[in-house]
Parts: sequence; C-alpha cells; structure tokens
Amino acid sequence: MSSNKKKREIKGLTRNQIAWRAAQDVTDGSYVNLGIGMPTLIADYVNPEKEIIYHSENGLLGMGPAPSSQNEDPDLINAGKLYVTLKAGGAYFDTSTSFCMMRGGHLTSVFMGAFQVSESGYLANWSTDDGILIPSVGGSMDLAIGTKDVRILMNHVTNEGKARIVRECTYPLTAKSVVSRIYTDLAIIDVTERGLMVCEIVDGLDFDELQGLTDATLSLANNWSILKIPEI
Amino acid sequence: MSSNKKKREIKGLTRNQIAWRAAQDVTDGSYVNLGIGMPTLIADYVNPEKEIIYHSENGLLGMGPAPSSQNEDPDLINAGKLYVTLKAGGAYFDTSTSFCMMRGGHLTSVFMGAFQVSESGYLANWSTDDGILIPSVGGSMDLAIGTKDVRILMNHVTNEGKARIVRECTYPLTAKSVVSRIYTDLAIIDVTERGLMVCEIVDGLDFDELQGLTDATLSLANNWSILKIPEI
Amino acid sequence: MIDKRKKSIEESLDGLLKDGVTLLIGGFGDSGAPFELMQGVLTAGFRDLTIVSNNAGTGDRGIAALLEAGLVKKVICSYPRSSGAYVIERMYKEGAVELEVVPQGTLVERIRCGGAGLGGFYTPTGIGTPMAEGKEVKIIKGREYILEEALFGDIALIKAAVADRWGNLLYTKASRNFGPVMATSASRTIVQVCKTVELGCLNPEAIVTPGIFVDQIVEVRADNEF
Amino acid sequence: MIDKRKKSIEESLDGLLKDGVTLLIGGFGDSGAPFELMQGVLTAGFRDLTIVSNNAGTGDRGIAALLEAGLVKKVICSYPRSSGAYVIERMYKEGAVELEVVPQGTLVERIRCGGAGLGGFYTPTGIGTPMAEGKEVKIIKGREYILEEALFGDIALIKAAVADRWGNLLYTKASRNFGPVMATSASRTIVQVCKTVELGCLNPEAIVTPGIFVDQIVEVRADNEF
Repeated sequence: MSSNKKKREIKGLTRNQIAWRAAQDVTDGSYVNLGIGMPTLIADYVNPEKEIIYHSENGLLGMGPAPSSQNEDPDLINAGKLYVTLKAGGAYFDTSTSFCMMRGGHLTSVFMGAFQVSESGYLANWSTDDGILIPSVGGSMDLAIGTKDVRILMNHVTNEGKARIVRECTYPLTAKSVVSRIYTDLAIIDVTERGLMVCEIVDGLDFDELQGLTDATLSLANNWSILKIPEI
Repeated sequence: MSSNKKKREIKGLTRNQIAWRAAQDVTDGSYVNLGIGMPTLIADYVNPEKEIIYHSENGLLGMGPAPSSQNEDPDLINAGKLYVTLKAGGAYFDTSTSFCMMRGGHLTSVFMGAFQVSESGYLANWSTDDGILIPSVGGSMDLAIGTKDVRILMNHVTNEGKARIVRECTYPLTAKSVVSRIYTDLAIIDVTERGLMVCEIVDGLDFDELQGLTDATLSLANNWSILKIPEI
Repeated sequence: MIDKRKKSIEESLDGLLKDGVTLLIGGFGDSGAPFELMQGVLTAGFRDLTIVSNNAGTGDRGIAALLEAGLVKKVICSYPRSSGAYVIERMYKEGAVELEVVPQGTLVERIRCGGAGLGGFYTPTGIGTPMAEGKEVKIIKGREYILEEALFGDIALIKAAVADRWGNLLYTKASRNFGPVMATSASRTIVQVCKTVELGCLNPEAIVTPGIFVDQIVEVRADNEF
Repeated sequence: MIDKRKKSIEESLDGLLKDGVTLLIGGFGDSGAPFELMQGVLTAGFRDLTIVSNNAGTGDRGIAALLEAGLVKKVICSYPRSSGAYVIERMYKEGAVELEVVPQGTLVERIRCGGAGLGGFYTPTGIGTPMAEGKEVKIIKGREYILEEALFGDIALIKAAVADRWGNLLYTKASRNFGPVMATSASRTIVQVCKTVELGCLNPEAIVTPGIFVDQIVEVRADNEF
C-alpha cells in the first residue's frame, strides 16, 4: 500500500478491508452495480441477511457468487468477464435494456474504482491519456452519469505517492459532479455541497497528515470517527 | 359506391373487390401490415400458397384469421381491436419493438385507407380537420414514413363526388412522398417519378372520364390494362 | 427482504397520488388496461391529473370514468377515437379537457426516452404534418427529423399476468403493449397482476420486465386465467 | 415459403461481403461472439472493413484475426482493452487501424436508433468528457445532453441459441447482449445458431428477436448444448 511509504508507518487498509468497509454501506433491498477490480470484492462482505440485487452491465440482474469450477459457463459472466451465477429471481436481458437501467437512474448505487476524484465530485476513471493504455470506456460513463449514488473505492495516493483526490481532475473525465462518497485505504470522505467532508480516518493518522496526502481541500465532519475494520 | 352516381352507370369495384385486387400484389414471404377497415379484408383474398407474415402495431407478428366465437381472447386483438389468432411462428412483443419494426423500415408493405393522396404521393389519412372527428393518429404516421412500400385502398371520389386523388392534399398530412400505389374502385394508379401512372381501369370507363374524376394529372401507362376482378 | 407485493389496490396507491400528477396508464384499448388500479385512482379522487395512454377510454370505465368524474386536466394519447369513446369526444368538443395527440411510435419512444435517461430523439414521423408544428427540425444524413422530448410520469399503472416478489413480470399475448416501456419511465410503477408466484418460478430468459422497473405489485384475480 | 436457413457459413455470407462494408458483430468478450461467421469473413478476405462491436478481439481469433489479417480499416467499440487484446493494442499504437471508442450505452443506443428508423438522440453520457468533443450539446429541461447519431450496418453477424425457419431467436443467458439490437440495424442480419427447431416450437411470449429482423440463419453445432 502506498501509505506504507510515508515517513511514519501508517497502517492503511488492504483492498479487502476497503471493500469490507464499503460493504457496510450497501443497503438492504438495493440494486447495486459493482465495478471491475476492488469493487467486485464488496459482495463477499455484505451481510447475508441483506437482500441485494446485483446488476451486471452485460445483461444480468440478480447475479450471484462465482460458481464451482465444474459449473463455470462461458455465457454466464459479469462485466469483468469472470464466471458468476444467477440467483432465483434473476433475469437476463439485452445491452439496450441494461443501459436503460443504468442511464435511466434505476440502480440504487454503483461502486467503482477511480484514477482521480475532484472536490466537486468529478470522476476520472477510464483513461490515463498517457498513450500506454488503449482508451477503453465500457459502461463507466453511463454508470457514473446515470446512477443516483456513485461511490468510489481507491487508494488515497498513487503508487508514486501522488494525490488522487484533487482540486481538478487532470485525467480525462468520466462524468461531472457525480461522486457521493470515497473509500480509500486511509479515510472515508463524503462529497457534499460544502466540499469534501472526512467522516472516518484510519487509526494513527491525523487530519493534517491526511490533508497532506490530498490535493483538494478537506474538512473534518463534526461526527467523524476512527475507521475501524476487522482483520481480513 | 360513389361511381354509381355518375351520368353513365359505371360498375366500380366493391370494397371486397378492391381488397381482392390488392391481395394479388402481396408478395410471397413478405411482412405486411393491413390498416383498419378495407385493408383488413385483403388477408381473406391472398393466395393461401403464399406465406405472408402479418404485423399488427399493438404487438403481433404472424397474425392469423379471426377465431371462432368460442376462442375469442380479449388479449389477442389486432390494431382495429378485432379478435385475431396467432400462427405457429408468431411472436408477441411490446409497442416499442413494434414501432421499431414499422419506423425502422422492416415491414415489406403496408396497405392503408386514405382521405386523399397527392400526385407526389403525399398521404392524408388521419384527420379531416373539420371539428367533427376527434383527431386520432395512432400508428398511421409511423407506418407511412417507415414502410418502404405504402399502398392505399380507397374509393376514387368521396361520397359527395369530390376527388380524393389531388394535386395537393387539403387535409392534414400523414406523411410526404410515401405512397407507391393506389387501388380505387375505378383504377389502379402508381405514383412514379414521372407522376401518376394509370395501370388498370375498370371496364367501361375511359381514361378521360377517370381524369375527370381526379384532381391530379394522370398519365396512362404504356402497358395499361382493364381492371378485371372476379365476382365476390 | 425485497417484497413488492401489496395487499390491496388501496395499499398499492397509498400516499402516491396527489393533485396534478402525471399518470402513465398501460393498455391498447381494453387489452392490458389496469382497470382495477384506475378504479383506485377514481376512488382517491385527486384532480388535475395528466393521463398518458394510447387511447382515452371507452364506455364508462377506466380513463372514461376518470374523465367523467372531472379529475383529468390533460390527456396525451395517440388514438382517442374509438367505438364507445363518447366521454372523451364530448369533453374534447366542449373544451373540458386538454388533448395532445401524438403518433403512437413517438408516444412510446418519448416514454422509453424518459425511462432510459435520454433527453430526446429525432424521428422522421410527422415531418410535413401538424405534428411538426413548433418543433425543431434537423437534417441528419440528408433526411429530415423532428426533435421529440422525453416523457416521464409520476406514476405508471400497468397490468401484467404474473409477478414474483422482486417484481419480475410476464404479460399475456398482446396485452403487453405499453407495459414494459411505461414501467421504466415513472417515479413509481404499480402493477396489477393476475397471479403472483414464488421467486425462481419465472424463467430468467423469458422475463419481460425485470423487477428493477417495478415498485409495487397487487394481485387482482381477473377474468384472465393462467 | 419463408425459410431463412442456409446450409453453411459460406452460403450464409455469399454475395453480401465486399470491400469497405460495415459489420456489426455481436458479443461481450467471447460470450455471444459469432466466431464461425467471423471465420467466414476472414476466409472471404474483403478489406477496409469497419467493425462495430463492444470489444476488439482477444487472442488470435474473431475480431483479432480480422485485424491481424489487415482486413480492418476502423473499429468502433466501447472497450478494446482486455486481457489478451494484444492485436488491437499493437495495431492501435502503430496507427495501423482507426479506433473510435464510444461509451457502451451510447454504442448500443446508436445501433438501436438505426434499427428503429430514428436519426439520433440526446444522451447525458459523456458531458464534460472527451466524448463530447465536436458534438452538439443541448440543454433540455435544464440538463445538458450530447447529440449522438444513429449507427447502421451493412451486415450484422450475431450468435443465438435457437432459431426457427422464420428467424425467430432465443439466446443463452448473458450471451444475448448486443444481439437483439444489432439484428435490427443492418441491411442484412446473419445469425449463427446452435440449433434450429420447427416452426411453432418457440413460445411466442418468450421469443427475444422476432424473425422480421433476421435474414439468414446458419446452424453451427457449438460447444453450447441445449
């Protein structure tokens, strides 16, 4: 984790711990899309007493966990092209219907990765525009613009230690003013009308240190707390 | 029939005979929409050796004839709200898909009624704009603009003896430049780049008399013939 | 647990209706028309309703009953003329109700646009006709099109054949018509169904309306049997 | 009699391909991708193809094989990056192929527009991003939208599970993806299916693609069993 490289040894969250924390915020009865990568891990940590209907952009609602290896079906995959299952009550549909759900605001929440989030909730998560990665947008723009509640999971800084939470995105945008909450290895930050409000910080890191790792201006929420995660 | 009111007794076609003649032009293997009224009769006169797939705008392909009275189903009706059946191979779908078929040019032919057709193939068949009938457009504009081959069945003149084939439509338009062929009780007329070409005329009526019943300018096709219909 | 089933028509409508709301009402003629839900709207008695539907009611029930009771400010439909449509015909002639007549394909596409999060679309339907009056016309690849805007409702009232507790729907034959599109394009979608089944009973390949588009289900044992 | 069944991949493509045509190719990754039809296109060897598909091929087969053979002028897709997408990545960096990247929802909606006879639509997707560059932006009811135009193909190549001789189609699970929309939006739609059945065997309530959108069917006995 990038935070390990800081002067003082701060124990940032692992990928699984970030996913665990995000999973606590998934509401019972909601329709949720989990982006490729870290967000996909969230489903493993949602309280099984909650009934969540997972959407996959390639045409599934009611997606279930990965099958056993004998039950893998090349026509039953998620948007990350990983094998999945379908729960009782699930449905298949075409891409047009799937994006009607996404762009039409029918999903409750989407959890996505990001390269950068700005203090106005602008999102950049599809292209680094560096000529290294071939530009690939997939469903990210439709998800970001269409979903009422867009939540981002990412490390607080890049592998090179650069801030990802920025005054203005320097990478190509995915969408403007869409992010509602950011989960990083160091903190949980809400995007509000009064700016970025820090709700939770990992133990051992103080607010000024967090601000030092952040390009955008942060505020500490009145009811902030220590970000507590079980060992996973 | 209006033509009976003319000076000389010309035997114009009956509604069923007009439908019979139109039925001869329905091509094997085609996708056909039959409008409300006279066009609906066409299906009865198509050679049963032809396989025709009938479309109904309310969400049917592969529509079959009316059922026996014991088998009437209020959820199996055509666009005219008459009871129909579904043939083997038929399909049900929603209105959006139905109009994708219509406006997207997927039907082979549509046969409709009309108030007026102009010499440029402009069609007026949805409103007389007289304050008597409540304006009602239904699927007529989508059918007319979307279908490659629009054929009109109507009496040559109104009940009052006024021409329906006109230089310019005076009634509100349904669509511009869409009609390809007109079947009337007196003649068959093609709408071509060189104007209205009379292909067939009922026995006993000469071209000048037909022109006299027509506001638009007609031409006689080189290969014109007598419009011959069996007794029905 | 997700359970969209309500015990009665009243419960399914409770708290949703108010004066001035826009209702999307399914059906093509009587086929697919949610008569019991419309009766519930009549009983609730809220006024200045805007009704979006393919037709405008016949006889004395459904949309005709809402019109007759003076609850309707405006009807947006494609085909109000029908055998037995005497209520809308009279009220239209008297100027007692606003009427916006829209080509059927434009009507369903406008509703779909609302549900799909799109702002509008360019259609060739209506070019050169009164439907184009006051609307932007654009030439795209040499062809003329009219701009039509999305149509979104406060409440969609539709009828389906079978539902499960997640709100997945199947319809019967041609009663499907406007149901699947209207379900997508309202703040709340309420569905009267002939039958509810256990989760997992519906074939996931054959579900017509996925439950995400449905908010409430109420079982009405109708004349349609399954 | 209507019989859309062809005896072989070659027969199903016969006379349709030529240099410069636009192909709509179904699939999301490998799921729903019509590999045998693409092999037929490769064998036919026509050049300067424009390919519209969600992805741009992985490994050495399908779209990757068409690219590697130098037959493709342009790819319009949403997500060319994938594990194993080395052919498109190399050719993109070399400038050996034009690449137009389109948001997936915009891609499918542009194709749907073509099939539905519409000229274009206004989408909020891409506002404020490079996707909006050079495009008309319009404010409708206070929200910004981008104008996107219809996308129509010369030939659609898709894969389905089951067909009858009228061309009615069922798909398998998530392999459905772009198939139903692409089928509507090409001058000719060719479908490789795992199985054909007699007319009347498919439930008319469950047909996903009505045969009107399909021109030719070819049975390819694939690894998918029914």
